[in-house]
Amino acid sequence: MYNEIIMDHFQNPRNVGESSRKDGVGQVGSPVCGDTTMIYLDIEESRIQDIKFKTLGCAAAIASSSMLTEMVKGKTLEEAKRVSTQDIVSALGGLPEAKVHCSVLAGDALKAAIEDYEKKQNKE
Amino acid sequence: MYNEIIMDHFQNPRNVGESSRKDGVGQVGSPVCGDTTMIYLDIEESRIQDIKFKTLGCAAAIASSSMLTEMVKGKTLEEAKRVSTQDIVSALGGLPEAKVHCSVLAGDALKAAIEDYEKKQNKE
Amino acid sequence: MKTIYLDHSATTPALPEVVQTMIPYLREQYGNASSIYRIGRESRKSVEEARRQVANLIGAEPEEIFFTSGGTEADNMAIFGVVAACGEKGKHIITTRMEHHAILHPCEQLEKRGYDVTYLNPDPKGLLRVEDIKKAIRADTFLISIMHVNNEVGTIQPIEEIGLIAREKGIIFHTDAVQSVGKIPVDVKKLGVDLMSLSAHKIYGPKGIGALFIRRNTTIDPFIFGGGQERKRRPGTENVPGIVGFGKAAEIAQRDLPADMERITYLRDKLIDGILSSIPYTQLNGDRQKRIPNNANFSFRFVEGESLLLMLDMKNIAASSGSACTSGSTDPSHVLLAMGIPFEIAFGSLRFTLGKENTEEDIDYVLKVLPLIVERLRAMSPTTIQGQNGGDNKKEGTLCTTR
Amino acid sequence: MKTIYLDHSATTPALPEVVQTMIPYLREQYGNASSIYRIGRESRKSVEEARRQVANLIGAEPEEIFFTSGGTEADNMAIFGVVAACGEKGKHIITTRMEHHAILHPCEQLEKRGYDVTYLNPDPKGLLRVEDIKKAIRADTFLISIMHVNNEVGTIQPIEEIGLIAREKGIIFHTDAVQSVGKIPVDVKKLGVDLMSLSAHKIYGPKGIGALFIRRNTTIDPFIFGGGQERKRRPGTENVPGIVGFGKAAEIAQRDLPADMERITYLRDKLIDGILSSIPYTQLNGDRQKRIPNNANFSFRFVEGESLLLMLDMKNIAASSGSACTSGSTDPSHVLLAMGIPFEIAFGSLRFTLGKENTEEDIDYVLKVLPLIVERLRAMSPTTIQGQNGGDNKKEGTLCTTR
Ligand SMILES: Cc1ncc(COP(=O)(O)O)c(C=O)c1O
Ligand SMILES: Cc1ncc(COP(=O)(O)O)c(C=O)c1O
Repeated sequence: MYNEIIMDHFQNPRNVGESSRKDGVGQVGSPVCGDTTMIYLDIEESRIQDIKFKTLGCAAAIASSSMLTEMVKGKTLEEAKRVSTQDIVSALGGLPEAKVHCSVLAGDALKAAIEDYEKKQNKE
Repeated sequence: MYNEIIMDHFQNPRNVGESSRKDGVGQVGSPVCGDTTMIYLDIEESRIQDIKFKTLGCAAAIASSSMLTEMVKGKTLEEAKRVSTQDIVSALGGLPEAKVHCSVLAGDALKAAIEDYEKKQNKE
Repeated sequence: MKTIYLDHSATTPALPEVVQTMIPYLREQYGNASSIYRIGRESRKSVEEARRQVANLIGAEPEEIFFTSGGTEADNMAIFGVVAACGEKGKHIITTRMEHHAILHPCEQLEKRGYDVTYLNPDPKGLLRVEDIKKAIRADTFLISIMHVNNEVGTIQPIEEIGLIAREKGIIFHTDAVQSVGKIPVDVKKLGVDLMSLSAHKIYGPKGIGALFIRRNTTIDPFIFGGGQERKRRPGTENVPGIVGFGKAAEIAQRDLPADMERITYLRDKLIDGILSSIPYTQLNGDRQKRIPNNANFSFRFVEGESLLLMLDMKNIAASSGSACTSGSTDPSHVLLAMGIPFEIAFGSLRFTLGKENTEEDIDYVLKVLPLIVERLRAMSPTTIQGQNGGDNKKEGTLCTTR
Repeated sequence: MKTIYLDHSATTPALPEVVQTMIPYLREQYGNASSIYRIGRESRKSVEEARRQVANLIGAEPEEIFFTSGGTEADNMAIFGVVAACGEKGKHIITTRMEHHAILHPCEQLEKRGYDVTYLNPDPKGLLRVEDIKKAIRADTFLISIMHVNNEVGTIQPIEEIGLIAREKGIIFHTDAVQSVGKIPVDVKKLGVDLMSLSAHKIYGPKGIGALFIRRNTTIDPFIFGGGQERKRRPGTENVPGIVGFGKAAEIAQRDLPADMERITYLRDKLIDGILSSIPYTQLNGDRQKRIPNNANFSFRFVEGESLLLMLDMKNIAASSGSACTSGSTDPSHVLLAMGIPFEIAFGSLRFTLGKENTEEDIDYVLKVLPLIVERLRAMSPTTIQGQNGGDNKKEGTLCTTR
């Protein structure tokens, strides 16, 4: 059902937890499947210095979050925004069709976290 | 499907062929299954001295004919007329439901043969 | 390492005696049971012996047993067969929201064809209220289909009481007994049902074979049409190895029932007590008393079922979340939702269904491994509350608010 | 004494490799193919491998194969599934009078529901005329179902030509290939069919498993409703042992086809020539050329089929008269009657269908035994003619006049 990359990220998820500064925090829940993902960002000079996640969801949701954090860590916010669901699915080596929607959450939570950060910046 | 009595009468049918005098001959065909039975009687003083049969039909039809000939040989015509399909089926130890109609032929052919004999008697 | 199999409601390993019984019919005794030559007659004899064995298990007559390809077909045959035979006299059917999809989906089809279907909800313990049935019956109700035991929470429904009502009203009564047969005593006469679905692979028999019990004189048409097999009610060359395997499994189920019930109940209770006492924010789903001996269904808050399953799998424990056929999806079980269990609790549910091969060591192992897995997943979860693993602190935490 | 089995169109013995492939799935590898844990995933993998093997045998894609409980279910699924999906657009179906009952009886049901069904007759050689199809097509024809090979006389129908016509007119085209697959090359693309029924036990696979090929984008609804198995088109816990056995049988059928065809044709021709030359008043039913390699169907005048079968059985020869499922009855085959063969000739028909295990000695034995049996029965028959066993004297005798 799941390939080895996904099972590896599910069993040994990278960057689980909360980042130290939480400059940006995004949480999204999927109305389809009930999964929830939270992304915590530490940002320095428009660059993602640290990223952490928490996910309540299936293996696909957890692995997608884990993969995403690896993909965007160290990237600028602009670069990070360009990472699509398709990029995550490809990096995971593909997902069963019924599970693709579970990988959407990670990207959405990242976008929400970046927005949260940018909103806070604008306020300052 | 068939019990041992039936299989014995099918494999070793008694009284197959034609009797020597053919005092009465009866032939009936079943419109249901296409079977045909012919009974040949030699009658002496209203008693069945010899009886022979020929049957084109399934094992049940052949065994029924064979059994019938054994049952009525030596009987008076009046006694023979009283032998019913049920008597034949019982003597055979029972028939599958779908096959009961095949045993009707034997009795009918016997009745036709007796009628044939009686008709000839009346003519004389 | 060997699998600790705790998903016996999904399927069971065929018993060695069952497999031994089947093997000759796969090869040497291959005769078509409808053929009249010797090897055909031998197959026929074995099929009829199996029919007797299956009938015995449920207190039926052999002539009332019709072999099908499994529980799903038996359910479809019952529903569509009754509708074909009496669907002109009535237009209303009563069933429940906790039925297997093999009942629910045929009923949905019938709604499209203009039939009215009442889907009753079970109570929060997973039990149907007999009064609800009484209230639902209309003048044009012609069929009631209520499962005997629910496949997810293992609750035993009041079939006998419903049977009395159905009989009084002259309504045809079907029960899906796929999950009760072989686990608790089942007697069609006592239960008062007209139709009953069975599946062999749930009682240590082979997959791909089942049966529909049809009480004599029940008004029902065939569902599949073809040759004359199964007295024209279910045509198709008889699956002789499957049928003889089913027969053997039925015979063994009957023989072993009392001993199995006692032993498996003990193990199951140990599992329930152990989990409830060692993992906080956990509930047992389904009535604790009116349930089959082998079922334990839990909800763990702040985790998701499939993740739990996969983590257990990595520890060689096979369990299920929701029904077997949908365990690939993360939709929470329709049964738990019908019981009124909130989505976010149903979401983290896990079903253990014990069986003949399970030992006390298996249970001890699960009790050792599962708390760590739940803890690990909860640590990853954004919706857990502070201190939830402390054991004492059981107040509600913030839940996912975005749904 | 061992049985000389000459009824391979009724069923076949599963091959040793097939049984070997199945056995592990009966016991150790019992996982539910829809479960996500390891033993479930292993079952899934084997099921998909089997799907590939079956697809390969008929030139289909694996995604176009849907496992069923046998040929009968596949036929019902095809007919009722297409009607459910497109029965509102049209009301006319074309089929033939020589179809298996698994097609004829569903069609009769549809007539009761208001559909028009045209039943075409084959010609006296058991072959359908393509012009008859052309003529029968109406503006509201939405389904054509024509068997690829007839199960009684073994004739090969002009499916490819019919496929072209159906495609041109946009009519869904189903073929029952239960008797062709594994006996002659079968390619769904070449034949141009949208739906094709298969049955494993006719190709040395297990009983109780079959498949329906559904060409991608064919408009068809499910026939059985329930869980999500077979991509929701055929729910029910997968019969994993049956499916892997079917897969193996398909693989072997493909591998052995050319050699089997040659060897079996030789034996069959020897049987035909031997019988026709040694038993007078005998005819071969069905076209001699356009017929599958293993079929020899005869009519012996002045005898009845069941008696012949039982006499052969006593000599340890297993054959058939009429189709397997009705061989308990003495009704002559509906296929022979549809071909225009008179009742009293069809009445004495006998089908030999050869297979892998048959040897030249088997044929020699039949050729030794059968003439004596026919002679014995004819001697008992009231409708034979004087001198009919003389060989030369072949003029007609008096026939049973009471019908
Ligand atoms: C209650 C119930 N009904 C019906 C079925 C369907 O049985 P099968 O998978 O044998 O078709 C199942 C099992 O999947 C079940 O648990
Ligand atoms: C042409 C044909 N179609 C369908 C069937 C039915 O197949 P099964 O007996 O596997 O259901 C058969 C065999 O009995 C057949 O010969």
